[in-house]
Amino acid sequence: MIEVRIHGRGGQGAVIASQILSYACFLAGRYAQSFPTFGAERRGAPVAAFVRLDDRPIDLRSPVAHPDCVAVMAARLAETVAVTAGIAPGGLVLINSDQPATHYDFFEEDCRVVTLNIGAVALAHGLGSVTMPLINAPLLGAFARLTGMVPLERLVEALPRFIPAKLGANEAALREAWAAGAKLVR
Amino acid sequence: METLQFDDLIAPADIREYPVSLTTTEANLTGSWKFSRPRQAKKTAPCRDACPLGVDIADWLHLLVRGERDAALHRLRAVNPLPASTGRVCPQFCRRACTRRDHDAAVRSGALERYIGDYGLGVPFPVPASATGWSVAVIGSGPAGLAAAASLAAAGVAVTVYEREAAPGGMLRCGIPAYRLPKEILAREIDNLVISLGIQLCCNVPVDDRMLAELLGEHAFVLAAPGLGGSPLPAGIGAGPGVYRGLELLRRLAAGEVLPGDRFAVIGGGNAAIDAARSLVRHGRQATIIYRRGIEEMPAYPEERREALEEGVEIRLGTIVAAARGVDGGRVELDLHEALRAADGTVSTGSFSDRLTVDGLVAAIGQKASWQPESHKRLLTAGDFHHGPASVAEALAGGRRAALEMLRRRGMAREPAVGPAEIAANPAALAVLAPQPGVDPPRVPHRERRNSFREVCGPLSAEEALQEAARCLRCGTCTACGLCWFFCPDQAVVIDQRGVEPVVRFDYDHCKGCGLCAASCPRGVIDMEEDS
Amino acid sequence: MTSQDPVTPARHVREMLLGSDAVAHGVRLCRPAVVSAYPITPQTHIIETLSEMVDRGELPAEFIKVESEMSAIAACLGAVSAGVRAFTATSSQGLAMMHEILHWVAGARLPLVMVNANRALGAPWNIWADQSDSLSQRDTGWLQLYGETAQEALDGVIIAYRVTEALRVPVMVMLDGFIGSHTMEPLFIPDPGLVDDYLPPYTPVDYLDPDNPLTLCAATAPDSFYELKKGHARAMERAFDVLDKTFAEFGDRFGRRYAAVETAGTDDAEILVLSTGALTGTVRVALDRLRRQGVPAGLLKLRLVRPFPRWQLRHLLTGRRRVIVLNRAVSYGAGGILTQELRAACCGMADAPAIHDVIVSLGGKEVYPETIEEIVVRADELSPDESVWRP
Amino acid sequence: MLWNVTTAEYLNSGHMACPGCGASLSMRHALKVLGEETIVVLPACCWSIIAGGFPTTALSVPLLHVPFATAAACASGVRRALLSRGREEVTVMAWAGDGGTFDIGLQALSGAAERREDFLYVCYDNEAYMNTGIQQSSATPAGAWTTTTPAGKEFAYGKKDILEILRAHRPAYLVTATIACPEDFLAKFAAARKRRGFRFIHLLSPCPPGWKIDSRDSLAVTRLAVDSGVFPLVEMDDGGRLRLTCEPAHPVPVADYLRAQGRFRTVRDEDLEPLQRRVDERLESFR
Repeated sequence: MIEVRIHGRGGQGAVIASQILSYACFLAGRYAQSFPTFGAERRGAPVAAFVRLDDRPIDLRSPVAHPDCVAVMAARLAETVAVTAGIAPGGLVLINSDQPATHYDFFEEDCRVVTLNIGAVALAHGLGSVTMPLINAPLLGAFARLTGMVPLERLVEALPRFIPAKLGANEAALREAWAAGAKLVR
Repeated sequence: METLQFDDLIAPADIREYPVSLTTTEANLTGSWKFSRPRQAKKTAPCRDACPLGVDIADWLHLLVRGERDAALHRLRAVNPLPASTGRVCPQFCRRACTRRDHDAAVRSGALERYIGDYGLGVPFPVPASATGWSVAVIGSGPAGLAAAASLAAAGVAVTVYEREAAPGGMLRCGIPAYRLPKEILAREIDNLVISLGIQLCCNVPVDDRMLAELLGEHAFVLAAPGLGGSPLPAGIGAGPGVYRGLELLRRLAAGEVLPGDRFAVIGGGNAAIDAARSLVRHGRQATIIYRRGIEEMPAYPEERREALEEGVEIRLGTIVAAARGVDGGRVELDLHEALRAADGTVSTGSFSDRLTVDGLVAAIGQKASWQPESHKRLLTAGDFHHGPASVAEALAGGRRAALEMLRRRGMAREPAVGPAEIAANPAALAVLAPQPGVDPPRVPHRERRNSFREVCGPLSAEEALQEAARCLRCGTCTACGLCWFFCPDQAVVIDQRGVEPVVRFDYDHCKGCGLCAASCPRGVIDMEEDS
Repeated sequence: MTSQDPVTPARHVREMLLGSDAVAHGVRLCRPAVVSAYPITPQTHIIETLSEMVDRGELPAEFIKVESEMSAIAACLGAVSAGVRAFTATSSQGLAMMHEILHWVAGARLPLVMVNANRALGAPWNIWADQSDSLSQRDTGWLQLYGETAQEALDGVIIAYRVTEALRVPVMVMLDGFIGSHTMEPLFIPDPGLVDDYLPPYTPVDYLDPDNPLTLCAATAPDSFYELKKGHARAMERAFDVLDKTFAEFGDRFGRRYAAVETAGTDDAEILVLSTGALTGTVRVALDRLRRQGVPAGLLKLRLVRPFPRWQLRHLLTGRRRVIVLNRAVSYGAGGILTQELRAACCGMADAPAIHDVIVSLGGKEVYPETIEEIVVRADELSPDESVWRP
Repeated sequence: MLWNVTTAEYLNSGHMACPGCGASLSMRHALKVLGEETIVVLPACCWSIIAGGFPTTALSVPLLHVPFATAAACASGVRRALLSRGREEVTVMAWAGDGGTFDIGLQALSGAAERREDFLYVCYDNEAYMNTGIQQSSATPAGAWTTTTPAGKEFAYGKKDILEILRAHRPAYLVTATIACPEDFLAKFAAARKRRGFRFIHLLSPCPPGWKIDSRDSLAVTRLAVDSGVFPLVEMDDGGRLRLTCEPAHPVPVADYLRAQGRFRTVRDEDLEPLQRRVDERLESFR
């Protein structure tokens, strides 16, 4: 089973991102589950969402305490929220950041940090604004490539159900980030 | 689904395992809750009770509404032989008692009586079935005499009426001005009466004591209904030039006599005073009525009073003529004093208030009998002669009563003329009915009235008459109007209309005795009595 | 010990849905004529999705957007009384507000289905999973079905209509707030034709019809009232049988088999863990790990709480050493509500196991497999006479 | 027949209303106008008892007893069910007392009015909780004795203006009526029957025990309420204004109405003048 945690801010779409990812896994013929940290939604406040992926039906419903991979949708969150808490040894942390990965050497956990300026990818495709780039699609593109959870085409297929607007731009951003992710794979 | 067991009252098939009710509550005999129960009663209408003649007004109006005009006429004339006349001049005690009075307007029984009476001018009275073989002499052809004559003649009695004047009618002819009762109408009505009933009418025949003795010899009974003599003069006023008695004045004016002078004072508050004043106005004179009490206390009919004021008659209230003196030029000088009212309502002469000089002074303050025959067991009396000055209705009633007494004495007992003892009255119940003020007969405008003896009040059209007659509630009689049924919260009222008259039946098994049926019956025919 | 891996029968659509949306699809397939609801977290997705279905014409129902939960259930009361299939959904405070009407609907013996997204009751405010809301309503006369997964929520709605219309006892279908309602997972959406065959159009009996007038729920004297309540109680007893048959028929037609009490790994288990709702999935994981460590533990998953399947439970408990009851609702001063229920069911049982009362979670407090494992492993140290609250 | 009232009865004898009850009489005639294609929804109120104990019923039209606060919501459900069954011609009538309307049922009432639910809501207002033994409701008028206002309801409070509350919802039909003024009553029910949308009829309904009057005077006293202007017969016009449908036929002072009832026994003479002024002003506003 692969367990994923996505950190974001209220309104950024962490929950949608978790749903797209799990749905793409479902389309790929696997068992998946996504759920948010539950609570009242407040714009800007830190939120988290989870995805579980397995080849068998998933019974477990507790919050993801030991993620295999973590996605961080806002660079600042990596400094204020314990994004690596409980991460499996050597687990992947993708941070939407214009800083190099070494910037995050302060993480105490044993993990592999990867940074990518996903916001810039989103803005380059006209998704959102400088104050709130809509980074769901490119984030998932990079994250899926880095984790190998789901093939690119399933992710593209999953997109329209959740992001019906600006589909072309989202798909293009997703593919660009996927390609960028490929370069980051060590 | 299995059925459950309940009372044997309910068919088991109606019982479910869940709360479904299919059985009517009629099985609950809620009638056992009541303390009192309604009953239907036949009662006398208040108008009939108020009518000295006891005319069952609702009865003949109902016939009229049903389109049975002849039946209505005969039903009415069986009690009142002069409806065309009384319809014009009767004070209508009935209207004052009418249940509708405060709701919208009392039923215009007078106008309707006149309507049916006018129709009856050309309809003969039914010929009596058979002659009795005995006879009656009636002295006086006023309303009392004619009522007695009509009742007797209708029963087959041979009647001869003696009238001292040249024409019949008594007070109806000489006491009531033509603008209220045209002479021609009166004449036609009496003609129809005496001719169709075969009454012998002898005019210009005054009856004295000697003749009375003869009449007693010839007839089974004699009825003395000669009316009264002239009005007395008030204290402090002597006879003299320019001083008239009310009736005498009316008679002279009616005969076309032109009285000297412009300004007249009339003492009194009754109809005679009003009649005198209004007749004077019609002769181009100024008339001032001087009355010792307030306007509401005047015995004259309110309508007459109002019309008099409209026509320009002046009324001085609370005033007493303490003295009258003849002065130069045949004029009369009056000392007017304030009337002092005692706590008991009596009036005495107070301080001087004014002096008035008039060309004529009319005393219209009551009449006195001018003949005192010796009593005899077959001599009966009626009318004003019997009871003093009163209304035409009371005179008619007296005449009729005397006739019935004669018939009774000869073994021809007649059913009583009055209805059941209880009087129906529940005007409060009318509140649910929309007011329906009805039609007033046309009236001559007062400017035109002032110079004419033309009849002031016009007739109702046939349509108006039907409409107005339909307003009669028929108090005391169930008409199946349905209000009791409507207002019963327990559906315990059933109106059975199969018989001649509707019968209200009560479902005492369900009637809770609330009394809303009784409270809502405008005819007052439902009473609540203790439930036993 | 995993939950069913549904075999894919023909005429199903495999989908990935939120638990709430699964409920909405279940409702859509049952074709209620009237839906009435008031929004409350975490039930809102259900009525939002139903609103969209109505707007799009996928669900040709009258949707009454009322001003309170009391009116939501009251509108259903009216609709069902007037002879149609109706639906409502709520949660927590909303369910509590409905309390009076829940009694009325049940006492009227109206066939009605509602879904409750289990959530804590205040004060203080808390919007997370907790069964205090529905378990507080267990004496209202409704049949109560609890589900573990989105699939069970969807299937539960369909089964509930069959049961309620057969018994004239209303059915409350529970899914956990957030854990159940907001989790997206794969499931099968049955083909509408298949559901139509299983659940034919509603044929009302004894309803408000001017052609056959009758009065419903009139004031009732003590004797009659007693009889009616006896009838209601009997219907609840019949519910076991009706539910078994309904589950069986559902299994035959749809390929998913359910039971009032479902078990896993119980054959040789000395220790049983009793759980309800979405928590059960996490319990399965914990028990799997324990069994691999040689701990003889098995799962009892309670789907039916009213009527309480006491005879099945007694049978399943026979010969066991201990049973640990995981509660997400407390009766203060008496312990976990399900524990009391189970103790009452076992009363007088000769060889009853020790019954351990554990208050495992309230107001959404997270439960990890490790939590369960620890409770089971340390059960020997626990006194059956005390309620255990996790540290 | 009188006022063209049908002889068909939809209220059975043997119902459990007190003698002279305005609510039972009102129901009888309301149903005569509305006819057999009517479904009645009834929350807790006197009528819960009047309607007869299980398994009997006082109505020969369908009747649903519902909890106190839910008349308007249940009626909404019944109406929607009828819509889906294609029985739009059936009239749904919620029939509630003042407690179920002015107080506990107000929220559901407001909700149904806001949704423009297509049914007729009738409040038979007897101005207190009569079914439970005469306790004050917000419909109880100033000065009235109840068991919970032993000295008379405070003049500072008075009666809640339900008409204004309903008027603010702009219902399809809004009138007052009383069976004591039958022609107006019948006409308004007939009009309400023809309308579509949310309709509200406020009935003043006499309660002989609660008003402390003789049962046979119940309608006469109620007419005094109309004639004194205490209960004006009004109708909302197209512009949303309330207008008199009947001028008081025989105007009387408010004192006449109050003094006819035992429940106003504690009202002092000096209280009458401000009361009269308030009534006059309100009446004038409807002209």
